[in-house]
Amino acid sequence: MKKMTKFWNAVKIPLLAILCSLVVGGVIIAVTGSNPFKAYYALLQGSGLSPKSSYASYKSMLTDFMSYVNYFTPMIFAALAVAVALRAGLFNIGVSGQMLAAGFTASIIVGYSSLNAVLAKPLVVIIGLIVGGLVGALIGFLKYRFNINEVVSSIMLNYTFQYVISFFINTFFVDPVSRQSKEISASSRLTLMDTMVGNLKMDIPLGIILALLTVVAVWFLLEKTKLGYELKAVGYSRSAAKYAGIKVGRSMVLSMMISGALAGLAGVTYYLGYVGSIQPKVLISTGFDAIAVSLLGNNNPFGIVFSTMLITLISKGSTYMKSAAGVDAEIASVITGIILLFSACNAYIKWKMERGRREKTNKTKEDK
Amino acid sequence: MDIVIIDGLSFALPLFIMAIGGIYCEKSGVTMLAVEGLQGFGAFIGAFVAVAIAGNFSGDSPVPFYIAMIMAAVGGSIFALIHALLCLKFKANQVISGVVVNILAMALTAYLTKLLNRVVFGATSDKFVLTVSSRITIPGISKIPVLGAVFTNLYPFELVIVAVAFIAWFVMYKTRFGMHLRACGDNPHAVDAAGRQVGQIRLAAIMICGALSGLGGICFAYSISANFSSSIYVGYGYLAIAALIFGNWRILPTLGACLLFGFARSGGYRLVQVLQMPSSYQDLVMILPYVLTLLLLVFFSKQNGAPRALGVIYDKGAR
Amino acid sequence: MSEYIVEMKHITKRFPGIVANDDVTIQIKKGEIFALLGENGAGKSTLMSMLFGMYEPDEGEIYIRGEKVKLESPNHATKLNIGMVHQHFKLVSNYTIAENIVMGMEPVKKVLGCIPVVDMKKANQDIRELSEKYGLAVNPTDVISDINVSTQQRVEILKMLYREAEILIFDEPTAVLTPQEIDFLLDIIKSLRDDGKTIILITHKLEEIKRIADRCAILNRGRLMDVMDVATTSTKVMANKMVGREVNFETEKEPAKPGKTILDIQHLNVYNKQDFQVVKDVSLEVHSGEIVAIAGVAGNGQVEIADAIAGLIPARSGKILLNGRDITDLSIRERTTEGISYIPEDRQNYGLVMDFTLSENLALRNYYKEPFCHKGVLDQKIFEDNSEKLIEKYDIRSGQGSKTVVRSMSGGNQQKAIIAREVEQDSSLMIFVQPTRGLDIGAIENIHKQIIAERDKGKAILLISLELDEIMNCADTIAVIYNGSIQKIAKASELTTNEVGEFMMGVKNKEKEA
Amino acid sequence: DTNAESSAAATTTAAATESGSEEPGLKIAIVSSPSGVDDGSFNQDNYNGVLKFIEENPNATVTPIREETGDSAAAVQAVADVVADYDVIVCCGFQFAGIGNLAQENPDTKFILIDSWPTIDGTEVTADQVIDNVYAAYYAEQESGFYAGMAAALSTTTGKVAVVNGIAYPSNVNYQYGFECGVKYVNGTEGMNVEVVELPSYAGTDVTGANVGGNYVGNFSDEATGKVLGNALIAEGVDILFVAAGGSGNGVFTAAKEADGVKVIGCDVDQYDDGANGDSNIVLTSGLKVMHDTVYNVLNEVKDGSFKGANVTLTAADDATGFVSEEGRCQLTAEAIEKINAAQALLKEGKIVPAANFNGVTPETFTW
Ligand SMILES: Nc1ncnc2c1ncn2[C@@H]1O[C@H](COP(=O)(O)OP(=O)(O)OP(=O)(O)O)[C@@H](O)[C@H]1O
Ligand SMILES: Nc1ncnc2c1ncn2[C@@H]1O[C@H](COP(=O)(O)OP(=O)(O)OP(=O)(O)O)[C@@H](O)[C@H]1O
Ligand SMILES: [Mg+2]
Ligand SMILES: [Mg+2]
Repeated sequence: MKKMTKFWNAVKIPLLAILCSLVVGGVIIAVTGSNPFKAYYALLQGSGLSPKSSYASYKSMLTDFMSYVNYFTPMIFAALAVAVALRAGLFNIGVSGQMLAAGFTASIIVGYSSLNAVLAKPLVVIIGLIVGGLVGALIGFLKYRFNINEVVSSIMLNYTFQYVISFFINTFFVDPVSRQSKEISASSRLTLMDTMVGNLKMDIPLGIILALLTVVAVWFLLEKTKLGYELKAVGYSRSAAKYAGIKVGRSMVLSMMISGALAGLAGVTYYLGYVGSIQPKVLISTGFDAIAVSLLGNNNPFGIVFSTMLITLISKGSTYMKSAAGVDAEIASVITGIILLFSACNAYIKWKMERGRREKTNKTKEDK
Repeated sequence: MDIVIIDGLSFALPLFIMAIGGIYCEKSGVTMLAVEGLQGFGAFIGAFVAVAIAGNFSGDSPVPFYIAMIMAAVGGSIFALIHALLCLKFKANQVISGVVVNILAMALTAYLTKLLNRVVFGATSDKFVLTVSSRITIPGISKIPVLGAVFTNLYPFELVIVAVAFIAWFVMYKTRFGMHLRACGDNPHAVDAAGRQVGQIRLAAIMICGALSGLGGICFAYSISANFSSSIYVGYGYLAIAALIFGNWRILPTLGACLLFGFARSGGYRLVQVLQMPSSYQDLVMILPYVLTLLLLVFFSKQNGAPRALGVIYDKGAR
Repeated sequence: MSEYIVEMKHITKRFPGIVANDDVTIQIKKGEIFALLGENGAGKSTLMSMLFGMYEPDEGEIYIRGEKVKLESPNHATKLNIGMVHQHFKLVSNYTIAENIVMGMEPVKKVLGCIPVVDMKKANQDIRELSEKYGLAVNPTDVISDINVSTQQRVEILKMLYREAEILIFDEPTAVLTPQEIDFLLDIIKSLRDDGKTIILITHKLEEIKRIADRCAILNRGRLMDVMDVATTSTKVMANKMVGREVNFETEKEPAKPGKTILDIQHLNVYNKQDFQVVKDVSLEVHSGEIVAIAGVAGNGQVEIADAIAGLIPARSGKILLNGRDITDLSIRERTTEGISYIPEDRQNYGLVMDFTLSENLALRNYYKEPFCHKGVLDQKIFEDNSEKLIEKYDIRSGQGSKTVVRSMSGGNQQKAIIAREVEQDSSLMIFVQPTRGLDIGAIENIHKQIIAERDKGKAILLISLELDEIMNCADTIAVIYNGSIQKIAKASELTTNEVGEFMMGVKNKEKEA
Repeated sequence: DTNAESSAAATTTAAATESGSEEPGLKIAIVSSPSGVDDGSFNQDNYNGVLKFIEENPNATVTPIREETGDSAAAVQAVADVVADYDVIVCCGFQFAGIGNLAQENPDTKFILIDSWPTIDGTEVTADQVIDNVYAAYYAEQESGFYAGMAAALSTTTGKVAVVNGIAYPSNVNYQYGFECGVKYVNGTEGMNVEVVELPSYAGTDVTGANVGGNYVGNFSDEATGKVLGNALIAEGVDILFVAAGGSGNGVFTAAKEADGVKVIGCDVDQYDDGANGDSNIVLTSGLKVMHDTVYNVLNEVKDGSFKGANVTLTAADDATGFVSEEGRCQLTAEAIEKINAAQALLKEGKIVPAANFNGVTPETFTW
């Protein structure tokens, strides 16, 4: 019972924020001349959460849902990456760059090799962890050793990766038809693409299993372990953490390393899972959106799962929403923005609610 | 060589004015990651107005250009109100607010550009085509070797930016408002106790940031491609933030950082041409400004520090 | 107009889990020094914060000069000529003294006949004159981050005077000052009163109240206990009213029985961040069962000695031995486990993680050890138990017990939390820096008893304090520091308060040289 | 909206409206890259074909769908999301080449793939590997380039012209080669000596790794570099620039606008509106791929049941390449227009075969 109220207290405010934004978004949709309920329902349909009226051959609600899962898996990792760094008071704005570095490295080492799946897939994950972790650690190290603000170094590295990797792709790995890097081998891909299951052809994202395990692991790490306690202490007060004997520099580097490694996983599940190749000179927005997703999820790993599912639901379903309800995809991004806007006001809503409650209890006291 | 200076300046100065906007905001204690969004939205408004009024002026008239600059500043500061509302009124996390403003600006400008093109101009296009701005060469000084290039082929906006930057510096360091603003970033309680409204000062700072970012945005729109589309402003906002942090939240060093970006960039282009590298090497040279920045920071960053109250939500009762 | 310049009627203020002020009514006459006395967390700061517009009362009314006011912000209070020197100063650290003082009311000159700019030259001049007028010497162009606390406090006072405040609130102004500085400050307060200003003084030091206050209100757990005339009330009565029991002013203790050497500092030299030598060739021994106190005026290197022992700043040269082991190059963590407890001077920045809960803070030294942590995994239950135990044992008061976020606790209770944690470490060496700063007399008595009890258990104790009384009361051996070097080490019994004071000021030493 | 009218269309109008009012019309979706169908450019041209069809068949409906990332896998996913709901899906551009497998699985839906041939399992089809429900069209870019080259050579006053491209993919090399051939043709037939300026530092490397010369920005979306390259060419004395560089081309346009007396030639669609520069306009003409006709024609085939899958390369003989010669949309002299029209007739007859990336002819070996 106590657990329930605790849970309810944690979620009621985000829920309220989401509700408000759906209402506002609905008004916008109505103003543009479409039916908001139909539009929202289409979002669910497009993400495989409710049935469509007709399906292509070999497709069903399940395949849509799998495709949705495939789509949001990288975001879970990316948001976790942001959350872990934030715990230690660091702001990892370089998630996209770390994703790219990890995805590219894994692509050229494993993706273009002829390794069999049993070797290739774990190797991809390991490379993602290592490359992302190294980049993160570098950012942490620059901060710790040279006092270089992590925001600046992340941004500089973002650009650097973007250009350098674009150079290599265009020079060595380009596919002239798609004009992006050659598609990686099926055996190295973390999503089993177009797999026949019964009468269905679906994309089975292996990454989601890893993602859910990681969510639990990160939660455990942050909330239950010595390391989590140390990161939190460093995040709140570097001086007090130092006084307590915590190695502040080491903690910062470590948290950025973990954050980077998670970003690396996001990278491999995106580039070697969801899409299978890399667009040169494009830094995907996942890393930036992840900041908002993480905060919407209250920086809590389980909260992140839900905020990820919500935010990606809107972008994933937007194609079908356009098709079925005629609402432009741009409106979908505006709604996403509004949801984030409202949830940014979490603290305020909470404060208002608490004040309201206090005034009520005061009143009842007086009545007595 | 000249071309390096000319192009470098025309890139560095808009970046600089945006960075000054960021300095205003952060010096007042409000984290500003939304420069990009403000830049984009401001430029969007400016470009829209420029196209809308262009018909009333002769084709070569510079008036729409100046009106566009003013409207870009207005547009930027209005959009900045979202950040202000979230950060000041709703006490939102300033980082998330900044990111949200960026996301929102991206979505809105992309959508509205097409919508306005369709509804207002009856055209189908995802961009506003602007008239290119004329360029000025100052007679006399432009003849000086090397240095003369600074005064050659200037965009008029470069002069505007220099003037605005000077005013911004003056206001920040010489006036009462500037003094209160900087104090807000160090200890807002002191400002409150001194009888000034922290909220109002921060609101002003955020709106100034919006105005300057919008101004920088329209200048970029003019200098890079003489048109506005939602894709032209991606990334420069974060670069401006990097520059201001590199410049340790001070105006002059930030100018240095922006010039470094500008010259490294135009120098990189020049290098490709001089060394006759194949076009694919362009991408490799483009990393020059970023790598240089990192290297320089390694040497010059030890003493840097953000304003003390940066990002801390002001609560007058806090202990 | 009523007889009272300030009236606070039936004020109630609640915070989550606690009633900080409960139906408090005080009335203050124009031109008097009105003292507020109460235990830590009694609600003194809260009450005054409401008078200064930082909080709004949940219930009750405030009248200034007979008029009912709703104080919404410090700004508003300033307009009503109310000024406040806070327990924690409100200064802009990268501004000069003059800039801080004139802020909000800057003198302005016009350049080019029309553009208004701040006239810093005039401001500097004004401040110089103001500081001379009130005898509060400051250099207007010094930057706040470079000056010591007592000067900072003078700046705060000048700020009020510059604004021509008539109602001056001082929240524990003497907590950070040396005896000489305190004398000086009290004189100033008196002369301000003689100038016709009204003064409200929060302090834990009864003799100060006795010396200058006209009336004194006593708060206990948020409730107003009594308001009395200082002239006709003895300090003993005040103390009893406040704590609710007899208070013992003199600390009783057995003579020390020093044992083996625990801490041995040899030729220690320490430089600060600006590469300025702050500790010069200091050698010092502390034995088990002994309290060694370092006496000195603030900023003479005593805190750096403590920091160097604890490992927060590096020793440039010299050696620090603990139980015979050289710890000079060990990490902070290694030193702690070797047996050092440390109550640091700056409790908000070092002693506590302000946004952690009380239970997390009380485990700050032990969280990584059994039983708190088993193979890297924390045991929440142990955290709770530990915290319940210490809260009970050390009477730490807060709104929500173990779950209270430390930031919301009163200054005194924050200090108690640190002391509880550090004393429970059971270390062979305990370093106390200003352990009773900001504490009420009841709490001070308790802590002094504890320090002595620890000594009697055979602990070596290094006590660093700016309060001579505390040093004379507790120390077995006194080392006096001046300008980074030890001037004198002697048995406490062999030194008089006066002598120590002279060594502290560097006077005695100079005579010797002459 | 310029080339949209054709006499062939007018004759079918009556028939179309008649049958249209009885049976339910075609459900058409048009899927485009991030810039959307109202980009005033490539996508728009395709869309115009659909609109024209709908105008004549009011029962038909069209839903424009925008894929937000531009990634090739995401593009295919967007098509997959809606494939069940439409009779015809128009796919604008090479990003959608990956629909091959999807099309095979959904034989009831017709696909029109513009400017690309489909891939099956990641490999591009050969001309005879026709997917029954996919009509895929490449265009003979070298022909459009050829008209542009002629226009440039006939209009230059400095005797120096240049072509700017994005990346040396076959389509871009085709444009480049065609342009060079056009200049060579004018030099030969008119006895002129117009020089095609190439900056060695921007030489392109084609998909086989061969150096093809030309001026390549190295990117399709880098306006800044486009401007630098444009300026560099103008500094060499070039006064006519043929711009086939996607978004990077905008930068070249700006460079031309800022310079005095420099004109550009647009590509793919009529870019006259982009050339507005105050009272003047810098667009000389544009080399066209007449995509709207392709879309329109194929839609009509779908309607009347004559649709057949095909992999084609459309040429002048199909009226699929051209240049802008309408009064008010170009600034060519009447004389120049006449000469180019004459050459166009020869191209249709196959008497002139401009060089293309892989047709065995190079600008050096090109003769007529
Ligand atoms: N209050 C602060 N604000 C911003 N950055 C800080 C702060 N405190 C520390 N840092 C950053 O953290 C880095 C490490 O801090 P710290 O002082 O603990 O270094 P250190 O003593 O060398 O670490 P270690 O204890 O591991 O030897 C510094 O270089 C600085 O970049
Ligand atoms: N902002 C706040 N939020 C929650 N609780 C608070 C807040 N401010 C004060 N309190 C609580 O109110 C009570 C009174 O605090 P206050 O600071 O007024 O005490 P004080 O008498 O000044 O004590 P001290 O002598 O230790 O400074 C304390 O229990 C404190 O924890
Ligand atoms: Mg207090
Ligand atoms: Mg250290």
